[in-house]
Amino acid sequence: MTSTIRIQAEGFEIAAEAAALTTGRADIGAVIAFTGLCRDEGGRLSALELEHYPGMAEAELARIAAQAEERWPLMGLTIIHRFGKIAPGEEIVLVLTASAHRRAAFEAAEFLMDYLKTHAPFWKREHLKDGTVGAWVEAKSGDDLAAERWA
Amino acid sequence: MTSTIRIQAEGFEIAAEAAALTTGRADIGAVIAFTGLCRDEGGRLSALELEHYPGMAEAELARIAAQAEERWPLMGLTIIHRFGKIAPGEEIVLVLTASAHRRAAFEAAEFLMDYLKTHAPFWKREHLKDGTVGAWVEAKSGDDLAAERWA
Amino acid sequence: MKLVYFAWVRERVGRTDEDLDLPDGIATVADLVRWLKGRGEEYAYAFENEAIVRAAIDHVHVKPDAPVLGAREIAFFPPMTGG
Amino acid sequence: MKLVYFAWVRERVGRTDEDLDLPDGIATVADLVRWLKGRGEEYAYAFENEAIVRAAIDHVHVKPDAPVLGAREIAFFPPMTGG
Repeated sequence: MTSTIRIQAEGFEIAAEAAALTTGRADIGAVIAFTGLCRDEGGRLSALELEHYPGMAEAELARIAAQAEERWPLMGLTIIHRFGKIAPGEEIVLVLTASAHRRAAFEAAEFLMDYLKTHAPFWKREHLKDGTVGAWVEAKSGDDLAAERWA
Repeated sequence: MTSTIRIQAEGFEIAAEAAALTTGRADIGAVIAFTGLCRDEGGRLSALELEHYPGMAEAELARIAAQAEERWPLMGLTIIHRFGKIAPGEEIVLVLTASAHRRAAFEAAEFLMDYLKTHAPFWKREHLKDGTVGAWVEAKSGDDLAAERWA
Repeated sequence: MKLVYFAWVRERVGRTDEDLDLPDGIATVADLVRWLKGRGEEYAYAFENEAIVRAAIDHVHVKPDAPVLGAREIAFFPPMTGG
Repeated sequence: MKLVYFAWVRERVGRTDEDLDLPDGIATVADLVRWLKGRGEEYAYAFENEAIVRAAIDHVHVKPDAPVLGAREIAFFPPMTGG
């Protein structure tokens, strides 16, 4: 299985990442690309700043990816998570899953996102349009419930 | 809502289609891109040939898209379905959904694919590696069950 | 009335479409199928398993009990396998 | 032992990391938190709601009853908000 995990400040190219999973093979029937974007929250935000725990972030994403591979017949999996300051409209995270059939690809992508939200050591803080640094984003109980669906 | 439906013989560019949904706005938090690809079924196939019902195919995709828009708070939706001869490894269908949050985007994309598989007037037939024309692909009862989940 | 056929229904009937004047007494899609099956072996073959052939009237999926009155185009085809 | 802090736990403690020699009697993460809270106001503030602060030992999430023996690096941080 092609498995790619990257934590980086730079952006990413969905098309290139998808091509890296599928090029040269003819057994993949379904590819899901999930892109998480920075919202401006009704014009309030100038940026989100993402702090992460280097070393653990890579290890935790690898653990989450291994769980997905064990659970679904995947033929490829990519997780790219950015850190640093990210402007509204820019990408924060990319999750790609490839499988012979769509159900496995959909479920694995949802699982990866639910686990990533609740288990990957990243923290967001708001930067406001008025130039001040805002609050740390609070974890949502809905995300915990979403992750518990897979337990 | 940005809604695009196309039925075409040519391929498509996922990145360009995704950019068309998201560029210039900062209220979208999640984009799902589902790509359905032609498999060679263990090396057996040289191509899949897709026949469709012109006129009805467009109308049916528009009806399915309208149902998704009614059901989920979408900010963008794209369906591109190809027809004609498609080689293993090539794309057959693209479904894009954009929303503020990931759950709506995931559910709408799954709904669209489940309905498309069972309601859109397209039919696949196999072309075999030995040069002969193979069988029409049979509908899967699993696809009907998947579509019934949303009823 | 225009009839159109797709995929293996088209192959069995041996044509993509045809214009037909329906006789009196054909009220529903099921009536139409029954009448078509009497028109020749190719139709009998195409509709041998009536339960599996799907129909659409003017681009909208319909059930066998749908009335054909006012229809411009009726299509017959196997279960869809798109996506 | 190396301790590292992230997000608002880091801000409240006032440092990103520190090397500490733990006294005897600290067996678990919960023991460590209790001891840290006695070291100064900044720790008391960071851990004022103990139930909300998460911990990891050597890059693996752990519960408060996890033993600290043999740990090289223990991290404290708020609930994650990535993705």
